[in-house]
Amino acid sequence: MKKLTYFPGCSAHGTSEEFDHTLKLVMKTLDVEMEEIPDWNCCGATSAHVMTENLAYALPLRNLVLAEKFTGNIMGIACASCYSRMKTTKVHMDENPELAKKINSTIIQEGNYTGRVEVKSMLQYCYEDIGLETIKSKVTKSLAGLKVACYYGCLLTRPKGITKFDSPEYPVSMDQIMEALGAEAVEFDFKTECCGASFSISDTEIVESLTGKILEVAKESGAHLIVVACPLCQSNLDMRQPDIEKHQGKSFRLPVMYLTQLMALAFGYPESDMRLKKHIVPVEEALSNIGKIQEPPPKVTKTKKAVSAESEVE
Amino acid sequence: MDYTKQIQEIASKLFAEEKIDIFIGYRQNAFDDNQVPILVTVPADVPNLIFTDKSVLNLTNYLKFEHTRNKRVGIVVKGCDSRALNMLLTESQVKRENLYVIGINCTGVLNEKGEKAQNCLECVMPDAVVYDEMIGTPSGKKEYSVNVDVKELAAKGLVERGEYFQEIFENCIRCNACRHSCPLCYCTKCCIDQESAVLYNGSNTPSSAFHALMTWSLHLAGRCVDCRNCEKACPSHLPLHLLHKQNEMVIYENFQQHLAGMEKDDRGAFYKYSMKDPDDFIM
Amino acid sequence: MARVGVFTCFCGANIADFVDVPRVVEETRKIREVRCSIEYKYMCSDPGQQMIRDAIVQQRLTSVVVAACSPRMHEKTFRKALSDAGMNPYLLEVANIREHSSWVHQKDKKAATDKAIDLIRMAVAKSIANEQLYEISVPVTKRALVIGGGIAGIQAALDIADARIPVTLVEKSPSIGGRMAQLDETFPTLDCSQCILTPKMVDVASHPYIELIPYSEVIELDGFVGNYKAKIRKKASYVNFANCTGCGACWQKCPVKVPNEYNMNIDKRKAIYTPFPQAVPNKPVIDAAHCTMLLKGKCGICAKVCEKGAIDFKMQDEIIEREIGAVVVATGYDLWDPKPYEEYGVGRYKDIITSLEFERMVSANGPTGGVPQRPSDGKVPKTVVFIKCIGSRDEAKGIEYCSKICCMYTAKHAILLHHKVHDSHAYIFYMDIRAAGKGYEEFVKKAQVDTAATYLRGRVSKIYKKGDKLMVRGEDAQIGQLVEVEADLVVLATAIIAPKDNPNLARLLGISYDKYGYLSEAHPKLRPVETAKAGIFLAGCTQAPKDIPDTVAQASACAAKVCGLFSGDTMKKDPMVSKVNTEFCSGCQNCVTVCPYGAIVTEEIPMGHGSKEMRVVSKVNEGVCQGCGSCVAICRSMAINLSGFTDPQIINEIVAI
Amino acid sequence: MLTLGLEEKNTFLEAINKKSGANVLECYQCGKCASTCPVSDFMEFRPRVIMQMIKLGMKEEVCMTDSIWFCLTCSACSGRCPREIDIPAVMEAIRHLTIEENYHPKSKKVKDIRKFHEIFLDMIKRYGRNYELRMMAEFNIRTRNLFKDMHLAPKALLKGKIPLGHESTKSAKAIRKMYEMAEKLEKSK
Amino acid sequence: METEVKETKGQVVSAENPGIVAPADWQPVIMGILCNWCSYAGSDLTGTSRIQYPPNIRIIRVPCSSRVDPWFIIKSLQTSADGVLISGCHPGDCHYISGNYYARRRFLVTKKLLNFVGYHENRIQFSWVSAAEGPKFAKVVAKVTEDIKKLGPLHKYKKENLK
Repeated sequence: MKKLTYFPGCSAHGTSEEFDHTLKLVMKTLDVEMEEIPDWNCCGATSAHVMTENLAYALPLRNLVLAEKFTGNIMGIACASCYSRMKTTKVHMDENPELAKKINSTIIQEGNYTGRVEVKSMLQYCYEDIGLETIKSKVTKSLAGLKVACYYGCLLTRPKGITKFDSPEYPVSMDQIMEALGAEAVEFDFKTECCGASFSISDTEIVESLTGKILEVAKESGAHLIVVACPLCQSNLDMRQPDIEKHQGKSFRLPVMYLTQLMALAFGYPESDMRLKKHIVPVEEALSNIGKIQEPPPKVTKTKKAVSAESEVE
Repeated sequence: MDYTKQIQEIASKLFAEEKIDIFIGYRQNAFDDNQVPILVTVPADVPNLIFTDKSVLNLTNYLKFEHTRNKRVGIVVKGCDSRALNMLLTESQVKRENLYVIGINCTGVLNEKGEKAQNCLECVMPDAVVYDEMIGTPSGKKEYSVNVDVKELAAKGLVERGEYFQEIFENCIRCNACRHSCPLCYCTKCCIDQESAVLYNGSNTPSSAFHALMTWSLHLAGRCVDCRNCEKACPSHLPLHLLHKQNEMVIYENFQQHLAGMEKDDRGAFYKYSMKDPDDFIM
Repeated sequence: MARVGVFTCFCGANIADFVDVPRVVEETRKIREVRCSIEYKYMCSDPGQQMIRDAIVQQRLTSVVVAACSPRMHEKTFRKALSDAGMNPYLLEVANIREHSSWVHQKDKKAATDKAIDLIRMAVAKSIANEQLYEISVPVTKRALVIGGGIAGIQAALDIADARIPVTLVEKSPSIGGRMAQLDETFPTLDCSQCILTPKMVDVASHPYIELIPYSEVIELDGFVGNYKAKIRKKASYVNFANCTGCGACWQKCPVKVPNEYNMNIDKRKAIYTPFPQAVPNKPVIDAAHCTMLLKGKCGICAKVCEKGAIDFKMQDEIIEREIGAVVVATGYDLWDPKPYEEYGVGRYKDIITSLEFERMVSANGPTGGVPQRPSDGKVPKTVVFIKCIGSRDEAKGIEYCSKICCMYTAKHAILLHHKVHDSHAYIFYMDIRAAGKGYEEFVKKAQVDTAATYLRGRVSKIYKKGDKLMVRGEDAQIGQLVEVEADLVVLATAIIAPKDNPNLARLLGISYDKYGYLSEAHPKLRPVETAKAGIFLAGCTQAPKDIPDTVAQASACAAKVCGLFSGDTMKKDPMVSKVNTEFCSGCQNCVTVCPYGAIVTEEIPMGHGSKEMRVVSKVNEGVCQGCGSCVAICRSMAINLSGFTDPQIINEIVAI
Repeated sequence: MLTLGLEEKNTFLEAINKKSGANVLECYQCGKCASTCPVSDFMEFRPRVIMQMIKLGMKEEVCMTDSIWFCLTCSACSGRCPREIDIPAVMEAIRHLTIEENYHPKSKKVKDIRKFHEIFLDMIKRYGRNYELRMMAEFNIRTRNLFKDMHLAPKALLKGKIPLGHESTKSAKAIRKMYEMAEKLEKSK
Repeated sequence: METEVKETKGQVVSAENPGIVAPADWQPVIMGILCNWCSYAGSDLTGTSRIQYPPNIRIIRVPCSSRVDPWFIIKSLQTSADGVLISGCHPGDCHYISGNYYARRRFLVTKKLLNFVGYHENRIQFSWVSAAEGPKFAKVVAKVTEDIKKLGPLHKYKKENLK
């Protein structure tokens, strides 16, 4: 049994409760014991670092210090935004011990920061620490027939120097997990385009424009639904979809599901555990594709040279 | 630290297997408490070998003399000695295949007062870096620290420092014992004995001592391994390590933390360069 | 006892106005070793030189000091005067009392005079330690080795051979021609590459002074300038060229298809092949990595159809040795692989191609018959986006430097596209248009005006697919707006990079290369053709990205250098080189480490007179030594000294005042 | 018209470089950031232009523009920048400078964005965590835009997307102390 | 740690030997060792451009700054020189590819060592002067001369028995 120190983030206890819930189910199946940091605080998300420097480090650092009190060596973070803040803080603190000391002084009553605990997003944890083989082995209900567009958003793989995970432009980790579950991950160009998360309340116009473009390309790619691993992406793409359809005069009807929801589904949990009712865009129609194996389209070759490099004999 | 028994065993075995012609080790001095080097050529002399924390001298010095040239030699080296041996190997002065090296993972030797010697307190590499056989448990590389005497002296004023060294150069009798005792001073003819140097240098004067010691320490800069054979040999008891440690400090701090003899094929700080070397002292 | 003559020049008024020359003469006459001290208005003039010559003879001088202008100015003149008088020219010393005294201390005549006297004192002291030196002559093997058979190697080989100097031209691939043979038309004149290149290729093959060794590599180079020994490995071609007539029956019948490198893998060739129809030599070779006969022992159809019995499956690699005097390296360039541009979907979208792929497509002898096609569906593209600086000027993904030719060939591609597909439109994303060269700016204008290519200033940030189109997104900084182009085809102007093998080759030749892998020239401005190692020269892109005219110019420059080197039976060289006193050398080999030219080697000498024991000492190769003195300063036992600047000479100077 | 050459030293450039750790001088105006930036279309000055303005020392214009407040810190630009300039850090440095030196862009949008961030931080100060419904309500009240997104609220509530209750960390005290200390650090600079 | 250079009226006090004073019009001797390809050419350019500089420097030509043995510095200071200036090509411009990089290392260690045993830092100075930097050469010489004038005469370890 692996141990994982868990940081849910504000959304997991709010808007993305279904993410939190399914994540716990999935981790149970995967034999991971999640220990939630009991007294965690908000990471400050974008606001803190937009406005001030020290607070932007102090808020995540408190959580990092708290996480060191657990035995687990990895801190798994559900929310991409929290992950980004936490990881950035960790990298900067580890690079600059003097700064770490300075920031640590603001939360000294919680203890001293040592840098022992690794910070990972749940996607990264599933991909690197659990592995595709294990995930594959737990699948009881294949998602074959389902076409998904994997949307990573900006913060899971960027900036490259901080996350050191997957490609910042065309990541494939989530696609591979989806394929391990039996689903087909479509080629999708807007995997890491920003959805405008931090403006979701303050400037809806921008968010609608950005999100609209993502939905448009996802629809074009032929996916039945979009998979995400970030609560902010989910709420932006899902909750605002009807508005965008109205304002832009288009119809998408693209449900947006969490990675863990689909994992739970493939691991055999009943649909009722998915909390599907929480979705603004209904998911049932998309999920009905599971099991309907269509005639496979002519296999699109990934690279041109891959074919031609092989010699052939007439 | 007493490895007398192990060393005697290894030496007897080497002689028995005819792997060596000479074994260089330490023996007890008949007159006082100190140890002196011994070149064992017959197995019968093996019981004279000894190794304790009074085994101070750097034996690699004896590799540069005719006695050992082109012979198969067994030798005992401590951490610092092994770094000197590394330098000699790099500079093609000895052939590795001619040597059987017993590396000591040293815990420090004692000075005349019976305390741990200063260079051992500041030692960066107590473990032998070259060896065929190892005695003792390795304790790993230590943190580099600036020599306390150098630090103390550097904190003094220029004039005071000048006067301090003036005394040193006045007390030097130009006997060249330092040079002879240094394992890395193996030149066929030393530069300060060369015609053009002698011509303008005179003999036993502070200025000639200044010239000789400056040149000598610069020739050892980036190569000196701080074994302090020179200091032990000096009849005037001059603190010669000051010059070497000063150079070592400058080199360590400015040239990628370079320390002499740590790796094979490292010829010393003056025989390589980096684009990032300090340039701010140059106009 | 040394007998020194001092000759002080007035240099008209240049020295005399600010230095009290009579006092200088008077003072210098008092120096112990000085036999005569003479002044004259212009020492460098013929009467002046005559005074020196006379004094040498009359006073039986052992060395001469001329106090005049900088030695960089007239040292050679006065050396000649010495040798005319029968004296070794290297017994001369020049005291620079003009540039270093009279011209820079014009307000204080006394100080300037004092300084002049001191400078002469130093020169006198130095001259006493001067030794007789003799020009070094190094024998020369008059044969050049040219590595690489692209346009640079071809040009260099032809120019050298035309001077009746034998050349060995080594080419890695089965045919010479290189990158230029892959091009369709060349900027800025749009003449057909094949038309101007193939005659030269044929010339190489038929030239009596050129030995062409194709399908081979240099594997060893020993020796020094004028006296190199090269080992060349001739790869097994499995075709006996002597018997082969080049009829082509073998490759027509060969059943194995392999991606065609010449056509950038767009189509296929056979396992036995000639790279292209105009290849020189026009003989096929068997690709051992793909031939089923060689791999599995089955097939052998080519051998069956060959009437001449030229196919030999048992052929082995052959080692050829040549003695040569000079080397011209012309290994050309590689193209940068644009894979890191993930935001463009490189590797995922078939309709993104590189510029050389495009070049092959528009080539009349190319795989698509000269009309560009979309690799995805074979349709002729109407809207083509060209993106410049792919990998170039991009520290993050590629390399820092500018590849120099992309601006021009992209303009050419826009023009060629317009020629081949009349109703097409080219959009070119660029950062800067670099068109410095004869007729280049006019050529770009042609692309902009005649073919109406749209130039957009900005780097493309993303390419994504929409239907069967590629959406190319960028900013046109000139209007300050974001633009998206719906493209049928995207062509990436990929950077030029140094051949992958260059570092290996450099190590093998003993020359240096830069951080990108380009071979380093001896001086970036004044010696762009030579390497730091005497007798090895660079031509073309192996030194830095270049276009064809520059490459050809550099190749011809190489040829001139080689011909200069071979102009006599021996080479003359300045005697200011290092010398080892083996008596003192302790063999630590530190000098070998610091020598930038690899001029110092080791040798074994007896331990003593008649001794059988040997010891290792250093030895300077006078032909290679350039006289920097690095070795002298690091030699602790002072066993190595630099003629002309020996320790005694410099110490004499120091203690003279 | 912009007249150059009046100032001897570009102190603005120096300040931004120091604050951000990036070197704005490295920018060679390729414009990849401008077309990469997802909010480019909403900006008065795109990142490329901002970089040039910093180089020209146009402090007033840069500090007063809305554009710097639209940056989402999504790092897409820096990921694609051929010279690897940390553009988000530059944007952040400018924002911190405007706050420190009391620049107040006039547009309502920026005021909203800044208000949002202030409310957000205030929320954390009070509860240690973010409470979304309250956050939205407070934002709408403080920006006097009572009915924004109101049509979403019932749906979201009904679907259980936004819970009514809220939780806070037990050690809100510790958080408040952290705020004070951080503020002190900020001032001590 | 350097001792303060003493300001005195009408006299120059030696920085190393405060007991030794010289008259105010005392002129130091500076030994200049210049590499042939950059600094010597640069000093020639100073001449051809008629840029004036103090006459205290005596110039020795060597092929490359890497030819400079620390011995030359020591010897200069032991004989008549009150200070030494060594000048070579800028890093990367060395006519002999890498000579000045090796030299740079030796210079730093030599300078620090001499300072350690009691020479003022400013007695041993280095510069990179290219063949085009005539004005720079004049500036460098002026600065070195001024520095050394402040330090006063050098009497340490001078040759007792020669000249």
